[in-house]
Amino acid sequence: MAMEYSEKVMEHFAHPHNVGVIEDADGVGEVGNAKCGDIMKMFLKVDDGIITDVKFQTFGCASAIATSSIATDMIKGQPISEALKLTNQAVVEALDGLPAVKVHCSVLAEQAIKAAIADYYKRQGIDNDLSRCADCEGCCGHDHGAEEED
Amino acid sequence: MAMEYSEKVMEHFAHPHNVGVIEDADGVGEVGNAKCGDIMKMFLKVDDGIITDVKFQTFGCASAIATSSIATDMIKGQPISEALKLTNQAVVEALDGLPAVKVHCSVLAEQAIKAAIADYYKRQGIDNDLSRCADCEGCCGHDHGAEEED
Amino acid sequence: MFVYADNAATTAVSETAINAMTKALRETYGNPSSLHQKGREASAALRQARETMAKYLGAESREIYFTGCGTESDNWALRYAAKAGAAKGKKHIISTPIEHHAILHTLEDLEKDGFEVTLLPVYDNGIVRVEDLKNAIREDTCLVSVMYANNEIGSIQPIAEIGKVCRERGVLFHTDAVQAAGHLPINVVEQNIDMLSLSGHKFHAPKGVGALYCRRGIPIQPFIYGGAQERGKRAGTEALPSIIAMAAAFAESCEHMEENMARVSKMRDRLIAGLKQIPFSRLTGDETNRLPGMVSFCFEGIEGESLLLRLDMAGICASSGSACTSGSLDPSHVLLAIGLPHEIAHGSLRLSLCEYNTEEEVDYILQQVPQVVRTLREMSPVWARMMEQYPNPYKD
Amino acid sequence: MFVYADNAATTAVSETAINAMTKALRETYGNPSSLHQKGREASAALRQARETMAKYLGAESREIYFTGCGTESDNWALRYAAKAGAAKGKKHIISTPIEHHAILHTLEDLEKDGFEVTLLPVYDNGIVRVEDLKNAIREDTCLVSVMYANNEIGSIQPIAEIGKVCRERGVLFHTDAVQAAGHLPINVVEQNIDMLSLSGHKFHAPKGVGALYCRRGIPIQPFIYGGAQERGKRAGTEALPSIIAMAAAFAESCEHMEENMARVSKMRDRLIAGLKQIPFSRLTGDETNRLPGMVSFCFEGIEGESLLLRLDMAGICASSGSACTSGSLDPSHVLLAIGLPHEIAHGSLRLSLCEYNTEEEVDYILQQVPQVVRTLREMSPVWARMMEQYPNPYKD
Ligand SMILES: Cc1ncc(COP(=O)(O)O)c(C=O)c1O
Ligand SMILES: Cc1ncc(COP(=O)(O)O)c(C=O)c1O
Repeated sequence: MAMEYSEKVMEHFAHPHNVGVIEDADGVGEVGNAKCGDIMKMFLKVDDGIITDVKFQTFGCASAIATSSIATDMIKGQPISEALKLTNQAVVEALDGLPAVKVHCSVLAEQAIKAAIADYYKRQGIDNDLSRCADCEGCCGHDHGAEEED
Repeated sequence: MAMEYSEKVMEHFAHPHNVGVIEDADGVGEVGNAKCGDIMKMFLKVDDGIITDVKFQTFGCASAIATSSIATDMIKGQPISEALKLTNQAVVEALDGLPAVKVHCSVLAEQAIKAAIADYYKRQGIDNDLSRCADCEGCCGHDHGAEEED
Repeated sequence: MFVYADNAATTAVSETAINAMTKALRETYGNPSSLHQKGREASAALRQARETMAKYLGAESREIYFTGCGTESDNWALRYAAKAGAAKGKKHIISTPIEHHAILHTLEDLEKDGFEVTLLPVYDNGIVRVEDLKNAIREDTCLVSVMYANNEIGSIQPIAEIGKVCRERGVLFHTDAVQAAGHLPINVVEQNIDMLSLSGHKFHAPKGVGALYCRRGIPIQPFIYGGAQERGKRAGTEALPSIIAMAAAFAESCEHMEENMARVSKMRDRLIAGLKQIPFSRLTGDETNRLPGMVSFCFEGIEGESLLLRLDMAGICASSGSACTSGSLDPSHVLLAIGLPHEIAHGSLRLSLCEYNTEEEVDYILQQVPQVVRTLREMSPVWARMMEQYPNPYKD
Repeated sequence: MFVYADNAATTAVSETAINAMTKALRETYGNPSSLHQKGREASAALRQARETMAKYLGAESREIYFTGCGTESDNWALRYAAKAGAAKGKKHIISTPIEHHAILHTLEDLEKDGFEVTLLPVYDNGIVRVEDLKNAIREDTCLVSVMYANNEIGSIQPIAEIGKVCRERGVLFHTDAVQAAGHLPINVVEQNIDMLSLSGHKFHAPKGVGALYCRRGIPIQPFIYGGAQERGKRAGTEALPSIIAMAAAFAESCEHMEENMARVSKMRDRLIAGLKQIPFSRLTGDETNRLPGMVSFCFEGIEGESLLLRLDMAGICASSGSACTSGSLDPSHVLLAIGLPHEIAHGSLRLSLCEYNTEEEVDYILQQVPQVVRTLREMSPVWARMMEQYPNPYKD
């Protein structure tokens, strides 16, 4: 049976927000790998603990692109502490749901944000334990943590 | 798949010739049994070695009735010696063919005629070896010869 | 006059089904597995059809698997249950001797693989007794398969009671509801049915599509392997136009079931009453506990095929035994199982009505059958012999 | 503009097929097993359909068995061959890694029953070499199953040569011709084919009907048990309306095969030439030895599903890999088998044309695909990384 995407997913897929690169990003995170068919890369601009800008590049299916789009929307203008609270469930809900086989995309989005924030912390010399994700659902069983290092 | 009867079969089935009983028959033969779903009974009137009249009663499918009808047509007015030459193949041909599963009906017709002639011979006190049929295809593997005794 | 009275063999396709199908053929031609617009349309139509089927069975959508015919559903259910049983060392199956060949021949094949099959007695009314079932269930029984209603004599089995016993004893219960679906009320939950087979063409859908209901929680395994269709359980591109037509026909049949049952069983009863007047005739199957449209008789002294073909010449489409077994020379296994001797079983006639039949057609049948029976008897040596013992009813 | 370019997934039903079917639904509703007039009409129509199928395959009528779908045909052929092989102690089967899942998943299940399966290499053009087959055949080989043409990359196998080798070595040869039937010439005698599967919906017949050709003399055993339909080999009331429609569609496709092949492969070649202009694109499958309508590409740096859905938004129905495997996250087994790395296999696009497509549609596709590929690449980190190594073709 064909997977059914919500209108929200298709809207974000057709016209994704925040696509692109921030050349002088304060934090960059990339998760997934091409072998699995999904890579998300997030670029953050942080000012005084607030995410002032965020952009993404995504290689992947419609839901990967849509989750990148909505997840970046959801953290833009938010304090890092809030962004860290963003769960994949929240992303799924914001998209009015995702097909079961595509839920992993929302996990990737959550992880991409965390990886980017981890990178930001690292550049700031702040200790953190974000670079390993406990509940990663990486599609191929690859070592996800390793790939989060840009 | 439905069995296909020729027009000739259907014609003889719809309007069978020589149906009935000859009360003062010179020979009567019956073959088949009700368990098999086919019984043919033939009545002969013989005059000077010529079959002057023949009638039949048949319990059975359309092809049993049609073969009885045409077989009786084929021997009526014939000398016994000719009637004895009637093969089931000739009956099948005269009907423009029979479905494979129904060929046994034509064998029954041949045997019914032979049984009636055997009965005629017996009544005449003439020795014969017709009461057992070598190539009987009786449907249930019953002892056919026995049943040919009226 | 032309009368189609062979609805147990197959039914005419309803206008509703034809229209649904033609629309699907023209518009919903996509592959439900495809992601694009045409695929999504197809997938939505498939989902809707599944919901419809589920609704009228009292099932959940995900419990419905579409198949190619009732026979495939039967084969699948039995093969799966056998495989699952064998894995647990349970190789005993209970069924009845009046099942359709789709069941019986599969059981025979399973016997070759070491399964033991118990066929419950069905007595002269063609109905199993729950007591017999209780006694037959063993530690190693993996499946009970009892048909909902018989296709030759129409007798209806006590499905809910059988289901209850099976559930209590932890045995899988499958019912072949091919003759019942669309004609008798079905509720898989209330009736404790684990698996149920149905076939579209018995309720005015086109031939070539069926379904298997399999209760959630039963880890059914595929019978046909391949793509991920039907949640990975039944591979093969879905027969979408036929499925859509089947759902439409099933909804229509179920929505009008009560009135159809009333109208059809009234015709049936009039036909039965009339045909009983024929001397040396007997109704086969249960007097009252029978399919609404099923009129099944044996007429002594004559043979079924010639009866059937004479009726056909008079414009009446009927059947003798099951259409599927025609071409075989043995009388129906069902009639033998209810204790009829071969001679009598050979003289069987099945007239199966549906809501498309009319009272005028019943009149016509009632006029034709006695005549044809008489004509055939008059050329029958069996009848002649009977008449040596009994007074000839036609002689006055 | 709306363009249906997913004909390898399924085809639109032809007017000829729809008309044949609608007529059958209204008129030929009898059960071919029934003896009466309606049954005989149905039986005659069935016979005619069988003759039509046989004629265009170079087979005899009695060698054609109707099934519910191509998948059922595949399952049946393999299960039968395996059973027959096992009975002789032969439990080795040869196939290819690019077969449809109907074959591969059945083979996997057979492996559980102790069968050994050798998958021949298909090289980067997706075509087996007869030498490899010769070397792979063993004393205990009971079956060779090689598809006629592949459903993802369109490559055509040397069927006649394979058939010849199998015949010489006394090994049963089955071919899954689901993609070939109606599109490529088939002659089962000249090509030494023992068994052949086809499916109606790939050549403008409705979904839900297929056929298995099985050479006379091969004592094929049933896969589905029940009534005596299909000469006792495939039980279940025949899907008559679909069968009639399939025969009509098959006749139509075969009668126009030459002109269709010419016209469709011309469009295909123009499409291939145009899409090759896209940087970092590669045609998959053989350059020339491919299905007339099959255009299959990989575009580096992007993922197939989003490509597909973007094209869908532009009105183009296409596919990525096989429709049947969508919903899975793995890239197509076919693309991996011809040696493409996962990353590249993910970026696959299949456009499959038929005679209903037009040159204008080709123009439209040629205009849309490069744009969509570019848009997706512009948001792809994989592409961005590639562009660190290569000059960016879009930057000028
Ligand atoms: C090569 C091949 N074999 C088998 C099949 C299965 O056919 P169906 O889906 O009609 O069962 C398909 C199509 O899906 C196919 O392309
Ligand atoms: C009781 C019963 N079971 C199974 C079947 C088989 O259904 P189908 O012929 O649609 O496969 C039939 C009808 O033929 C039937 O009457």
